[in-house]
Amino acid sequence: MSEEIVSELMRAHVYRLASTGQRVDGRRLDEPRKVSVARSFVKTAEGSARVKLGNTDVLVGIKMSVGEPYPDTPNTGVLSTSVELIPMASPTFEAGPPRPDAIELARVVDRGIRESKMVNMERLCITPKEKVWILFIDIHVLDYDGNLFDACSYGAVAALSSTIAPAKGQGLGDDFPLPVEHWPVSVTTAKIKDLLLVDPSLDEERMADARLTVTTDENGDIRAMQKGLSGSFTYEEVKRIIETAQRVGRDIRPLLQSS
Amino acid sequence: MSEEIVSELMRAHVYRLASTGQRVDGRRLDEPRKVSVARSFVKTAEGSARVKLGNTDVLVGIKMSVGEPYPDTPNTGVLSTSVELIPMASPTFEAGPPRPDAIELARVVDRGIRESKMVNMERLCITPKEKVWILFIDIHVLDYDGNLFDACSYGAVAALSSTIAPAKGQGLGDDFPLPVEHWPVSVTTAKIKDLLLVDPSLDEERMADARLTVTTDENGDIRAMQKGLSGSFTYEEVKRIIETAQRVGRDIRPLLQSS
Amino acid sequence: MSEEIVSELMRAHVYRLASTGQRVDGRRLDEPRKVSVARSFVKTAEGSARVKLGNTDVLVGIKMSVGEPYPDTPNTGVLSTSVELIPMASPTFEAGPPRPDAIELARVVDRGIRESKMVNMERLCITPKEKVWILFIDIHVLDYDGNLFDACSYGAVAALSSTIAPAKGQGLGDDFPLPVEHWPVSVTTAKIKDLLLVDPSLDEERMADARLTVTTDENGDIRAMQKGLSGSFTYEEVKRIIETAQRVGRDIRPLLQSS
Amino acid sequence: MEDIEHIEKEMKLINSDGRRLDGRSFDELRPIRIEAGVLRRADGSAYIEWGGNKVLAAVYGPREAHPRHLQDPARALVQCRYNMAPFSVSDRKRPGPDRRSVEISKVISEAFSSVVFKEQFPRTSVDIFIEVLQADAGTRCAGLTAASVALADAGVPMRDLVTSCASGKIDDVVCLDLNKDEDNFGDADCPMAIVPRTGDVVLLQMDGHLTYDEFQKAMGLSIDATKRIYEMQRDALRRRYSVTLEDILKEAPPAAAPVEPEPEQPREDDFGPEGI
Amino acid sequence: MEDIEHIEKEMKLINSDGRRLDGRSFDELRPIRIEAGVLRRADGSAYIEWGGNKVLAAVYGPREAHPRHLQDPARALVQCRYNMAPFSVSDRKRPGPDRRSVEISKVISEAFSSVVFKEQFPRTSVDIFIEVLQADAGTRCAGLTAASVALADAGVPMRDLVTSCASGKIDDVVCLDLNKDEDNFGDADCPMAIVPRTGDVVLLQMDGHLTYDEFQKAMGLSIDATKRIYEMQRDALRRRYSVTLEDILKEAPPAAAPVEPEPEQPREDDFGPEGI
Amino acid sequence: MEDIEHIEKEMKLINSDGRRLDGRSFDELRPIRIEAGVLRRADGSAYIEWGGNKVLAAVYGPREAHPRHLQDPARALVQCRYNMAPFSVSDRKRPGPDRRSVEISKVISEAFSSVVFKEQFPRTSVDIFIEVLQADAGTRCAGLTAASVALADAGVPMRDLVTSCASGKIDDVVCLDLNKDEDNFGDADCPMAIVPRTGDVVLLQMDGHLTYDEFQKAMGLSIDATKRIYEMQRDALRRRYSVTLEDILKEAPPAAAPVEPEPEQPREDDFGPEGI
Repeated sequence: MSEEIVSELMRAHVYRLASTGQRVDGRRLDEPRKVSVARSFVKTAEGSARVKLGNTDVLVGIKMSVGEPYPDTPNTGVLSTSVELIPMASPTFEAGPPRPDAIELARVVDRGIRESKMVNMERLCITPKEKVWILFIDIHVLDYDGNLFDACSYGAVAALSSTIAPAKGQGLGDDFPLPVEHWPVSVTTAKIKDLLLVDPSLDEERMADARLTVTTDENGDIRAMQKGLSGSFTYEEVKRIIETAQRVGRDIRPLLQSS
Repeated sequence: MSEEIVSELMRAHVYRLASTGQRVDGRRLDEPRKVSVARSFVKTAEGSARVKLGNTDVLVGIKMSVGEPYPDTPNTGVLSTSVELIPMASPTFEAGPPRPDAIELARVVDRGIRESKMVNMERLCITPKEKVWILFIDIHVLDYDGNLFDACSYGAVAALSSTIAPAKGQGLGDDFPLPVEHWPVSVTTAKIKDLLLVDPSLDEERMADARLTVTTDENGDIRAMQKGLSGSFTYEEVKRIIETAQRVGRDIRPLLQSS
Repeated sequence: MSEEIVSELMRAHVYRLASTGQRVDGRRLDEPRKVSVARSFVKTAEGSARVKLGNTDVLVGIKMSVGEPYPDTPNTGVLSTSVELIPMASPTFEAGPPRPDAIELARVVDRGIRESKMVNMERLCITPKEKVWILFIDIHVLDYDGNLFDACSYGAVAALSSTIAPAKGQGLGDDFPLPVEHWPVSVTTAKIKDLLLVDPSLDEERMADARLTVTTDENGDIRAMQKGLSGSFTYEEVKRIIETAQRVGRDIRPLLQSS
Repeated sequence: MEDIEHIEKEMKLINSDGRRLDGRSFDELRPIRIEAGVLRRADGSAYIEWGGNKVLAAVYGPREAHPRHLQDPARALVQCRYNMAPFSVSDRKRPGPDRRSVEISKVISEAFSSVVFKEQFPRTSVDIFIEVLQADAGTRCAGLTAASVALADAGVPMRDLVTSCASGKIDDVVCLDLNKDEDNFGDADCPMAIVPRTGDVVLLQMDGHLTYDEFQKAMGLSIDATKRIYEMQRDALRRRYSVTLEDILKEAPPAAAPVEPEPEQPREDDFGPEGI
Repeated sequence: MEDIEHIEKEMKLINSDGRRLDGRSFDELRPIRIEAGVLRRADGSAYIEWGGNKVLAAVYGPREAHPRHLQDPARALVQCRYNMAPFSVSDRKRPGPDRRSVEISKVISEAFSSVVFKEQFPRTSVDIFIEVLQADAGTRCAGLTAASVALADAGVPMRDLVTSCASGKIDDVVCLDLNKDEDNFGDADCPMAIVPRTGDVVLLQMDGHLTYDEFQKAMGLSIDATKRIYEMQRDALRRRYSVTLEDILKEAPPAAAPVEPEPEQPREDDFGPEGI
Repeated sequence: MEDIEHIEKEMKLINSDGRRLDGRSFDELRPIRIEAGVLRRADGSAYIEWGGNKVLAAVYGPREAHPRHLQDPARALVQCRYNMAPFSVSDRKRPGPDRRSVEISKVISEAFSSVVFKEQFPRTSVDIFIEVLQADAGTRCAGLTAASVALADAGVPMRDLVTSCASGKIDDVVCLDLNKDEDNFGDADCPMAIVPRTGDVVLLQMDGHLTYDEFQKAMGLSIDATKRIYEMQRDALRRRYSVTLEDILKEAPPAAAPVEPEPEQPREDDFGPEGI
């Protein structure tokens, strides 16, 4: 628990450094950490990707099965996103049902994918009102060093883009790659006092006042946003954060697309 | 918690007053509080009623859907009653799965309705053994100032009597009002030492030794009873309580029937 | 809780006695307690048995119903084993969902029956891929005086061997006894320092370093094993324990078979 | 299942000669057999067979209440857990408490709360466990009656035993102690529990349809029956404790001196095919 | 259900004259009615009707936080529980929190955390309960707006009220305050909450598809609307407290002096068929 | 699914030349690769690929045990949580522990309890986490073997590493280290874990059908294999710690001096498409 108390001294140090445009790990304020993507890590999954964002490490597996559509969307496949914050990844994570943190995380990742229409879910309808593909995105956080929103989102996007639907095993014709049509990229910014830091590390995240995640697509359009933590943003800050998210998103997108 | 400790002084005061036939709020010992009923408060429900019994305030919504009957009652609709003691209503209520108090409450309200045959459940059979109407009585306690047994029961009766079955939306002919045939009224009496107080307020309830709920129908016949708390009644007391419940029930019934 | 702390003195006493080949209750080291079996104790069950192993007392009921087979075993009935360590049986048992102890116990009993092919589960297939008999083994521990592994296993075997499948009530021809083909017997040995004690009593179990359960069939073949507790065995000890389990199993088997 | 409709319509629960389907008259109890002291680990226990019901009751305590924040600094908690074994009913019951069990546990806890001398044991709990092994209607009455004997067997100081019985209405006749068919197809059921020495009603529930007059008839039958059942409870304790308890039960148990079983009394270690 | 496909394709949400299906223009709020102090047990409460939404909010605290290990020795916890009644939506919602409710509870808790003077009440919790009784899109904004009034009614010291509103996009037009059909068949929804006096954004979520330009239009509409809603919040408090609070709200509430309702103020004990 | 019946009947798991379907002989292990120190937050970690299994193990502690009432004043608790990722098996596994995982967690906890010097760390817990990322039979052996390396990587003082392997019977032949098809269609499986230096058996389970003679053959194969796996465990630690640990592992680790990783040792921050 004491690990969770970041001393005011540390906070002052990070802030003083940041006011001169620097960060503890040498990045600029608007610079994300290095992103590494390894696809098809798990053979038992229909698609998978392991993503490192700095030292944050997540593994995402996609499973597909055939089931019923929701009554109000009879012509579209079903998407289900879960995040498990397994206790392996951090001394502060505990086993048990997902806590509000994990639920928010899963729902924000899910919205980025769903609202950007990344996967054409209508093409995952098999028989309207009766049979559709169900897509499970399971996100396993292995090592937590800050900014799970982006790491999990990158993992999900990369895993989906490597997914082959197992149609043959279901007697539904040939296996086919998921119909991916858009490329959402999530970029999270933390606010410490009056400074904005892109892709906060664990230490930065712990001392942040507020957080804003912005997911943009390949046109720079906004597909999802989520503000978090108990601080606030000015409207001007919100606009600056969106502009940064558009720019950083453009840099990261190719890393998720390349196979 | 200290709120829950009613001082012996208060108990002595209430008892002394009651031994002269009076109560703190000016009622006679066998006099219930004022009952107010507002029907059709909630448009998203098939029926609803908001009932105030003194300052106790409950909202009851009825939802109907089509489902399978229980195998041992293939010709009757299904009735399901839940009570949520939401933490809004009292500092002593907590979020979470229903505790024994809420379960007992829901089951006693349910028995009053079920055993009085208030709603003719056989007329809610659509196709024997296959399709029947399922009636959900959801009781939301908004403000708790004593005697939930009666407040919840009045709310359920009033809500049911305002319910229109959404048959048309299910392709089952015209919408129709629920077939209401009887009018159960629950009357709860608390015992403090050797005195019997009808419709106990919160303070009276807290210092009560025993409680007896008696539900009678429009003929004065008994349809359900439930004794509670760790004290006891003499048989003579039980009989007096039933007689009072019959009389008070006659007074309250019209309030629940009027629409 | 203090009840759970067995004094080192007691441990020293039991060990000293055992090094001369004796036990507190007069048994030899390789001698199980008396086994009593009462069949068909519960009329509401398809089969049942109450077994006492010394003062350990368990009641096992078998219920059968018709359901779907697992997709990967379309031609075999389904077996489901649960153990409830009800708080009646010991001051250390608590109400609530099964704890790891109860889960391990149920799984080890289940493996002994399943792996020995005691019941021919293929003969419990009604229509391949569609309808099979489901066999519920519910083990109720009534009085806990040590070695539940063997007591529960004996109860399950005896109850199964008295079970009559209620085919007639399901319109599936005449009732029939379960097709029992093998007779697994579980024998558990506890290790205290370097000594091995068969069928440990509660006091012996509390001070044991390690535990090994070996289930053998009527040919002396091994059908299931489970090592427990935080101590270890040498390979030589494992072999001695198996040989004892074969011998003791031969003595106990007739008690489970007789009806 | 095919014939339920038929049964519902045709079921005659009382013959032309006034006998019930199991041959009993309207005021006749099913056979009852009570045995005290049947478990070794529990501080007190009892087994009851009541018609087709087989119920086991056990008592632990007074013992330190857990978790601590539940402790009452002024008195003992009296807590009952009523539970049905999965195999005790015709359709297997999933393990764990359902809503019905939670309610029954609550009303039985309250019934015993009024007779246990709780003030003698602050911060403790008296835990009562009732396990229904085979059910045939009236399990709460059978369980309560057995638990009462188990409390005495555990030496928990009480004002008196509690005795329980139900009456109901079938084919418009008020009858004592309904069995399962009578409960399923009858018109009303009214379980109660009483402190026999004082007549105090400590449990009372009712569902169905009774006129006030019928209710009084039902209570009359039940009160009468509890006298007979009370004797059976005392007999069970007498058989277990030979002399001692009999003497004690003639008087009210002295509040400060819990009943102690004779330590030399051997417990039964075996049982016949019907016994427990 | 038969016609959903049809609806999805054909649904025109904006008429040729630029009016929405319920007759509103693109920058028009649904009717809003707020009432403060509607519950007796809660320390503060408010009821809001906002279009077809009916939402009740209550506040308890600052009170000792439970369980103890959650207490923060330096400040109060601000905890919100957003809940939908089972009958508040067209298909009955099972009781208990679903994942959506958990997320909404979290973001509302965070929104209020930035305005409550938490440091004045270490080891306590301020508990906010929002109950959606009837839902018609925008329940989180309605709940937040009502909870803000309930906090003031409870006398919890705050920097300012929080005011919430959403804008979205339907038929490619950026519109204020979507109703249920517009939310279901529209293209984007963007709920926000703001501290009106400072313009600080304390809640911001968005899903759908907005260009950066459209986002700024939506925020413009919402910010404008919060000014009107803020007045309604203040009116509700004025109606409840006549003079006192009105004076106070002209200034920032002094940090150390929680707003106290006038003790003589009678509460409404009754209501009409529409009211609460 | 159509052909399962067929498979069950026809599946030949051993060829006429004595080779298994994946080409191995009866006493041959699948390929094993172990890497130590692969996670940053955990105090110790290891990754293992064993045939088609991919398993990650992490260790935290000794750290203060939570909740407090579980603390043992005389020694550390050794607690393992074995978990399968939802995507690690062909049919998606629902998140959260099933009964199988609970049992495996228990027997692995017990296996490590006998080698960790628990008395040195009263009131603490040593928490071992095993995550199966891709499963192909033998996951508990792989997990235990990796966890052993993670414990050493965390510097937890132990009598020795624990090494695990299974043998079984397929087509009536006793074979080492069954893969998934062999496990599904074989006749017996017998996982064990051993302390290589002393030969102490700390985990032993078996299901299926083995004569006593076959059991001894299986144990012989497993014991022999653990010697080879033990070397791979030591190699993984040697690669991570160059010299230090190698020297230490030649001797028993001195009880009071936990193994410390060299602080300057950089951790891998990247990986190839196959690695972790």
